[in-house]
Amino acid sequence: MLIPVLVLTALGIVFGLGLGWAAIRFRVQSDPLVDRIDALLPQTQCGQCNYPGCRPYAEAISKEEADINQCPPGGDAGIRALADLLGREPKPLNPENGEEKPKTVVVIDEQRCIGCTLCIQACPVDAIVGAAKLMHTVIESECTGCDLCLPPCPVDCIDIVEVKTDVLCWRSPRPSIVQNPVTQ
Amino acid sequence: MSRGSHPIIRSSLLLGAIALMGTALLASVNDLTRERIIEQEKRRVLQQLNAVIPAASYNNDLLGDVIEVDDETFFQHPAPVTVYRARMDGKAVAAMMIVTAPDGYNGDIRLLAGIDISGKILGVRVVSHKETPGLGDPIELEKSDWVRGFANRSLQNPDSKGWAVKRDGGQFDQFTGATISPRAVVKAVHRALLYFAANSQELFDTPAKTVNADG
Amino acid sequence: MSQADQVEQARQAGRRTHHFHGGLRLRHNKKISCQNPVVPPPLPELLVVPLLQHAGDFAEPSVSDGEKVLKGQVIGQCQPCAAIHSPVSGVVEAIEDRPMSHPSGQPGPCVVIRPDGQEQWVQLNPIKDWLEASPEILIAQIQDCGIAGLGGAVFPTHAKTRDGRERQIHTLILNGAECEPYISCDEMLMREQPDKIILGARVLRRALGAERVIIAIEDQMGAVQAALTRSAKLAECKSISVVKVTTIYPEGGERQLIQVLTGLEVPAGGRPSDLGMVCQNVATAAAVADAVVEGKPLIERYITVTGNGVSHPRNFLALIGTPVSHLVDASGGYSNDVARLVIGGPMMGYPVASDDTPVVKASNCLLALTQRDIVAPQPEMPCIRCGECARVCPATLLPQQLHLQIKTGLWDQAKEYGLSACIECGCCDYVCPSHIPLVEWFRYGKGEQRKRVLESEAAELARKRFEEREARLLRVKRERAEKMALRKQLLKDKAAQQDRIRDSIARAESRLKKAGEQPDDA
Amino acid sequence: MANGKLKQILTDGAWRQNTGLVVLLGLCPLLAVTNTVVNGLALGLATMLTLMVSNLSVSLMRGFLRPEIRIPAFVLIIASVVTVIELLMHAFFYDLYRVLGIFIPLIVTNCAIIGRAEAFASRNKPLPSLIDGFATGLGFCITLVLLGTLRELSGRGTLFSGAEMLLGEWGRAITLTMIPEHPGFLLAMLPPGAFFGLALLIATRKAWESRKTGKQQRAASVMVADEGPAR
Amino acid sequence: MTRSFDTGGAPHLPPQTTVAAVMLQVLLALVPGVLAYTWFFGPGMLIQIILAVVFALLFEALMLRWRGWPLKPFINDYSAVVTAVLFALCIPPLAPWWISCIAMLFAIVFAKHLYGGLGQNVFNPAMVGYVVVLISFPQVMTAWLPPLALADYSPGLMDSLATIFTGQIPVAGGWDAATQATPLDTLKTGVDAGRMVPEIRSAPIFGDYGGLGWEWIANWFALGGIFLLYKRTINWHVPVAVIGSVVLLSLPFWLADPDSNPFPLQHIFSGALVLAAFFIATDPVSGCVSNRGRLIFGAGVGITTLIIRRWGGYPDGVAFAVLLMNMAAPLIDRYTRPRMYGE
Amino acid sequence: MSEHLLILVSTVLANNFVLVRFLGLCPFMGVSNKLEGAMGMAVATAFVLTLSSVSSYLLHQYLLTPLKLEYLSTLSFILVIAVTVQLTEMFMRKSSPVLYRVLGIFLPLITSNCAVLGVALLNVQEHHNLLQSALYGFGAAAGFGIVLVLFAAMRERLTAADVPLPFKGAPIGLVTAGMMALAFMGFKGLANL
Ligand SMILES: Cc1cc2nc3c(=O)[nH]c(=O)nc-3n(C[C@H](O)[C@H](O)[C@H](O)COP(=O)(O)O)c2cc1C
Ligand SMILES: Cc1cc2nc3c(=O)[nH]c(=O)nc-3n(C[C@H](O)[C@H](O)[C@H](O)COP(=O)(O)O)c2cc1C
Ligand SMILES: Cc1cc2nc3c(=O)[nH]c(=O)nc-3n(C[C@H](O)[C@H](O)[C@H](O)COP(=O)(O)O)c2cc1C
Ligand SMILES: Cc1cc2nc3c(=O)[nH]c(=O)nc-3n(C[C@H](O)[C@H](O)[C@H](O)CO)c2cc1C
Ligand code: SF4
Ligand code: SF4
Ligand code: SF4
Ligand code: SF4
Ligand code: FES
Repeated sequence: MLIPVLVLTALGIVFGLGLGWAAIRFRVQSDPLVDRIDALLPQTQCGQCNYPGCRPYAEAISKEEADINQCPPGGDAGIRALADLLGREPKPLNPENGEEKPKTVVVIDEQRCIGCTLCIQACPVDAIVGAAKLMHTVIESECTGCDLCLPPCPVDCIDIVEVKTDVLCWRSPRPSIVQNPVTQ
Repeated sequence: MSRGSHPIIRSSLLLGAIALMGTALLASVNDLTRERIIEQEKRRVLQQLNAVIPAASYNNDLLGDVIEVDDETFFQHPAPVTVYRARMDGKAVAAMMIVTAPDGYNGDIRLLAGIDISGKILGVRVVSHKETPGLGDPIELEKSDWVRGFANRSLQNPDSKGWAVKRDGGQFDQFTGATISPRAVVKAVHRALLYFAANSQELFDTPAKTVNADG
Repeated sequence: MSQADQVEQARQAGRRTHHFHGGLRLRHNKKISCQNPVVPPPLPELLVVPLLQHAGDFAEPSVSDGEKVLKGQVIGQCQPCAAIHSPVSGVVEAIEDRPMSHPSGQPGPCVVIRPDGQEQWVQLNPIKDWLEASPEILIAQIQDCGIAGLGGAVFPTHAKTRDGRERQIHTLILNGAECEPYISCDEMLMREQPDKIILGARVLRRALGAERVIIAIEDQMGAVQAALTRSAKLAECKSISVVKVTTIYPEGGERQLIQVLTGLEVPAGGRPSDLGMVCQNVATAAAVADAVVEGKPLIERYITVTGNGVSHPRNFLALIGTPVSHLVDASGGYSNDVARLVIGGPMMGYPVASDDTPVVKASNCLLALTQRDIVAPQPEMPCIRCGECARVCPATLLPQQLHLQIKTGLWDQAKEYGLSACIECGCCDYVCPSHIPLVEWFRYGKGEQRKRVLESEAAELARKRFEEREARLLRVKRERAEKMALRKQLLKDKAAQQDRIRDSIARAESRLKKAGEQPDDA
Repeated sequence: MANGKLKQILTDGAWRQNTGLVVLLGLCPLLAVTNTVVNGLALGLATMLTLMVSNLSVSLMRGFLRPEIRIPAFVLIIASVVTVIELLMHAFFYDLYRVLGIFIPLIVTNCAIIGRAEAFASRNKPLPSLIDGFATGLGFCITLVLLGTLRELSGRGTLFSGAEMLLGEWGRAITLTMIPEHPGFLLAMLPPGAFFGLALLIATRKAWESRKTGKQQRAASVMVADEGPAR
Repeated sequence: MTRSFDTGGAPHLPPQTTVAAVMLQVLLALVPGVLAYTWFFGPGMLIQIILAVVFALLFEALMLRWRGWPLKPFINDYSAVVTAVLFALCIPPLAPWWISCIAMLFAIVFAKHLYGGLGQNVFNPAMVGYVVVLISFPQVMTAWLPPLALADYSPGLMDSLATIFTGQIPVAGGWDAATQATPLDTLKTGVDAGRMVPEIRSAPIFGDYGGLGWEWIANWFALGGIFLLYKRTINWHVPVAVIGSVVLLSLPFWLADPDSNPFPLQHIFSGALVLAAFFIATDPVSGCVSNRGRLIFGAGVGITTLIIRRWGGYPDGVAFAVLLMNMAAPLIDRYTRPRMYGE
Repeated sequence: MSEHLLILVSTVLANNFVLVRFLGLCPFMGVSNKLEGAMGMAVATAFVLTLSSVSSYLLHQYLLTPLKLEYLSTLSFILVIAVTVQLTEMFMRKSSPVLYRVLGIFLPLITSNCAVLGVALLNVQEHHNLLQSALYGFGAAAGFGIVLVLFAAMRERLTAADVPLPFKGAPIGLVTAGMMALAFMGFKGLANL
């Protein structure tokens, strides 16, 4: 009776010491998972996921605090990419967070703008330039279309426009279903 | 105590404590069950043996009265043959031989053959085999009664020509689609009989030797 | 093979022909459109000249509504790419969105011109002494005349030439292989205007600084070789050779042609100039000759109107901007059972929904097909991995795998499997027993890949700016906090000082009091 | 404890987060011992017992355990419990012990057990933990029995064969021959049959669940199908 | 005049071939072998083919219905028929009717439609069906009658029908009397029992190279295979690799010890090796896509077959070898992408 | 020699740990969605399994048996395994950060892989000696790794397949595993060389 107790207790203590030492000696540093999740998010920084930007959302996902279906700009493709990365089943976008929309940008109606700078403060990517009391402009190539600048504008001078699609940025469509009797 | 090592020591002590409790529990349960476990192990072997030889027909400690014989050329297999000897009041009654048939379809077939002192078979059981399920496995008692057909046979019944499957001109049935497995069993039992006939004296006279009871 | 060996082998181009992987032997179907000499069709009532005809951006219109234009006058400017010229003299009726012969079928800005029938040319500036002129001048002339590759890709010729010059090419290949069934415009051109092609070849050779010129033609092109050789001899040009290559689709693709001529492969992601070669279409060469020697801009081209869907298939020398319906009328109209109208050949061409699209620089063929030619659309079945597609793929890709990867969105794998190396020749599509529209998938996949690159660039930019902003806000906040703390500290200090003052005052007072009391007590 | 929460724990463990069918843990015993109902049931009960005891003890100790030794401590606790069960089975259910063999000690590595200890017991009070252990064990047990039924029935046409190992001699009586003259479908008893059987169970469960939550699921399926062939 | 035209995709040429045509070609190529088979083993085989085809189409239709797919294009693609015929060629001609039923259930439902149907299965459906019944019903699956030339009993059409549907064989002594071990089985058990190959081979059931009759059947299958090669329905890589690897691997064994190892030709002309080399291992769906991959795949099939024949528990390992290589095919594909143009 | 070969053939093919003996199924199903991951898992498992097989053998042979504490084998083996895994992790992190980045995430999963404890227990059951234990552990891991990698490659192909909805994901994975087991039935009898 005594021997087994002694033996295993000794084992336990030794292992405990070892593991405790290991845990302190090799604490896990920054989580590369967050980077990889963040890389899959569209970086619109719109906050529709209920986090203040894409990176915080990525952190929340990696801690399993947020589900993977909360980013409307990323849409189904984004969710699938996340599901793939995390080895989960894809699921439809959570409608509470919004819905997937075509990409837009905003323009400021320069006639009506009073130069209040409120939109500049709201823009998460510094895509609006202008100084106080002077007319503001959106740098189209940097606008992510997050629409965060709309609510603060006191004179509603910011309009959403769809990103121009002309022949130049035309892409071949996904081969259609119609030809395929299999699916009719 | 430095700031870093304090929790380490604490957690290792805690782990030790858990180990201590666990082991204490285990040790006591082990104490409680040890006897019964040994008992059970014995009972299983006995059960197997008793399927061949009725418990009433002997009164020695069957499991303690064991020898192993090695005759690779005769048995055509390197594995030693274990022989349990049944005695009634010290008088030899029967021998249970665990022999191996080397020529099964998928390798060895281990058999228990009980032979009484007159050379008559008390019974045969397959201990382990790898024959194709559904084809060669009717040699098991669970699958068919075929193996009961050995009871009461002896070297004279049938004669040595008859100790073969029917397809080879003998007296034992083969199975539909499978001749190899029954052939192997018949041959092995026959060999056991021959060996017993030739060596029965020594078989009973050799002093016992403890072997692993595990079949 | 070492670099030097490769260059050496490339210099041997045309000595003997080699093979490329895969390819198809297709029914030729060219004879029907080669019976008659090439003529210009009657002048159409309206010409519609799209402002997007080259690889690159839209041209800026340089004329306005109602303006009168002369034949050959620049009507669209596009800096890095080539200019667009008026094909006739007449009046600009409108500048508006019209169908413009684009695979998308989408309309785009076009200059609509009503010809006045005068055929009045703008002042032309030929380079008469082109043999003396510097290559830069030649290249500039090519650019001013709006020459672009007429072999299909309409890549601006001046850019290609300049690049070739810079990269020290030794061989100019003139591509007369015209491998697609039905199309015969290059063949007719080589038959009828061999001198012009040879002239163009000499100009281009000079502009490029190439040592020699190989004109590659199909071995089924009857008299063409003799005609070209004779013209070359007349021009006393020894550096031009005419090579026949086996007729097997798509030996006209520049990479395949180079493989046939040299046995070498253009490196993946590279260009022919990596092997010291440049490939131009024969019609491009003819256009260059016109441009340099006569000063004429590119306003017309040979086009084949053919197929069972038209009554009299033939070739035309059509003005850019001529509506294709006009060409069909000129070749006797449609047959009754016409079903599909294709711009380009049967393998690589794209169908158009209506015939009011114009001829553009890229249009080499108008193919009118009947129901019989195309058979009812076949049901698409799942891929059975039979490998036919891989067997015929001239780029030695695995189309079935690419198809699957695109379908499932495995973009990284698709890239690894060489999606971008697909030349969209359609061989795989043609042989697929499951009738999978493979090329459509590959075009979609390429577009999607392009989009993904753009998106990830945009996302990267947004991420960077977001992070910068966060950092800035943080810094501002910290600075503000520090300032606050400082101020607080100051306030506190002040308060403490005041406390101390108050204390000492109180102490003083109490002392005073005491002192005051003492005298009282005393 | 509120009734609702209790119910929640029970349904979660036994059905919604069923270890074998949903979380896909503890697959080895699930596939290895389910050639008959009785084997499955026996191992299921043993696992259930282990889960309950380990959950309870972990919950009781949850205050003391530092993160770095949490897992080793759980493992120790579980291993002790399992060994006790093994010893008891060796002594009192000898035939079962032989049939289940190495899969009794392997209960230790059934990830579901550590999983529950980590995810539930180390964060909850003893009673809910005990119930959670019971529910999870029950879910596992149900799966084992279902798969056992499927395989035994299709493989030999019987049910509860070998019940005497669990219940003693009178158990022989409850062995049911459901399909007399069953020719024996060996595949069901062999490894491939185990995999196929579990696949069918999970697919059936999925189909059932998706019928229940029809609309939401259909949306998901549209999304998934979009990935599939052009259609 | 504006007209509107249809805008189907390129290429704008009539399609060259269809899936159904490919499958029909395979079926056509099987005809000589099937006829030879009937010649040597009686009409049972034809009945088995019909049975298997009926069950295969039945399950195919059921699955298509369940999945909401149109029946017509998929029933008409004949792929299920190919599966069924290839399966039927592997089983004893007098096997009971339900063998086909169970095998086709596993082949068509499990191995094919659960994976998404035509073209998407990872495993060869016919071989899955065969292996399932082989391991489940070994007794039935090893009940081969000897070729007609050796048989005391040669069943006619009606007898075969009766046997297949009742399971009773009209022979005194029942199945035991009528059936006989196949050449490969005889060889295997003989070698295991320590007998010499030449001695074993002197049994009447052996022919010049393989089994009596079997070798001729194999020849006719090879003829069909060559037709497929000529038609470019299959590539040479797989058949050459299968047969080549068997020869190369068995030759040294035979040279070293001709008494306990059969001559390479013996290996090739017994069992299902030729059939497999031309018709089964060449299944495009479950095989490899690149030529290099096909060579590896074929060699794998050959080598694994030999290993199983020589050391394993089954007299012929072709079916298992094909399934094992099916397993490896996706991995092989990953590592045998051909060099692309300019790379 | 041939006896050792036999152990390898048996553990890798005829009695493959995953497909025939049903050990290590959770990581088999769980870490097989991506080929790279599967390869990492295979390598990491091979290492740990061999190591822990040997160390648990030593523990059993030189500590438990002499003290007649065989009933503690499960308990002590699992401890040994946990520590082996931890030490491997530490060692790898220290000596090869690159390797650690690739394999690190799989290491903790190995502790709860039945195959590891299974090998330790089977070593005892089958009375292996030191070399045999090592081979047995390595063979088991090789068998596990091979089928895992093959399985992962197949599952990657399956992502493109049009699997009926209820069978998407785990069920078709299990069907595939069943098919693999079916194919491995062909190796039956191979271990009786
Ligand atoms: C896969 C397979 C497994 C077999 N397994 C066995 C077996 O386990 N036992 C046996 O006696 N015969 C087995 N056989 C059958 C033998 O190979 C041989 O055909 C038979 O024993 C000859 O018997 P017969 O002469 O009665 O036909 C098996 C055959 C095959 C194809
Ligand atoms: C400097 C230079 C740059 C080129 N860049 C491109 C390019 O970006 N994209 C392109 O499609 N072709 C480019 N080309 C032209 C190709 O080499 C090739 O001639 C052209 O794509 C037409 O080939 P194709 O009709 O066979 O597709 C370039 C050529 C030169 C000389
Ligand atoms: C599949 C394919 C087929 C082609 N066939 C021809 C052809 O028959 N004739 C031709 O001039 N260019 C053909 N091209 C275009 C050539 O690759 C190349 O772009 C052209 O010869 C370059 O000349 P250009 O810049 O003068 O157009 C083909 C391209 C591809 C991808
Ligand atoms: C050359 C060739 C060989 C084939 N071999 C098989 C085969 O061995 N087994 C089978 O089930 N189907 C075979 N098929 C048919 C078809 O590919 C098969 O049913 C698919 O696996 C079903 O998706 C073959 C088809 C062709 C063209
Ligand atoms: S919802 Fe907006 S902020 Fe959130 S992750 Fe998506 S794009 Fe970024
Ligand atoms: S400009 Fe407005 S919409 Fe665009 S990124 Fe900034 S805040 Fe978002
Ligand atoms: S030709 Fe069609 S069916 Fe054949 S492999 Fe290629 S894509 Fe698949
Ligand atoms: S279209 Fe692309 S993939 Fe198809 S054959 Fe041509 S180059 Fe190859
Ligand atoms: S139960 Fe065996 S690995 Fe999880």
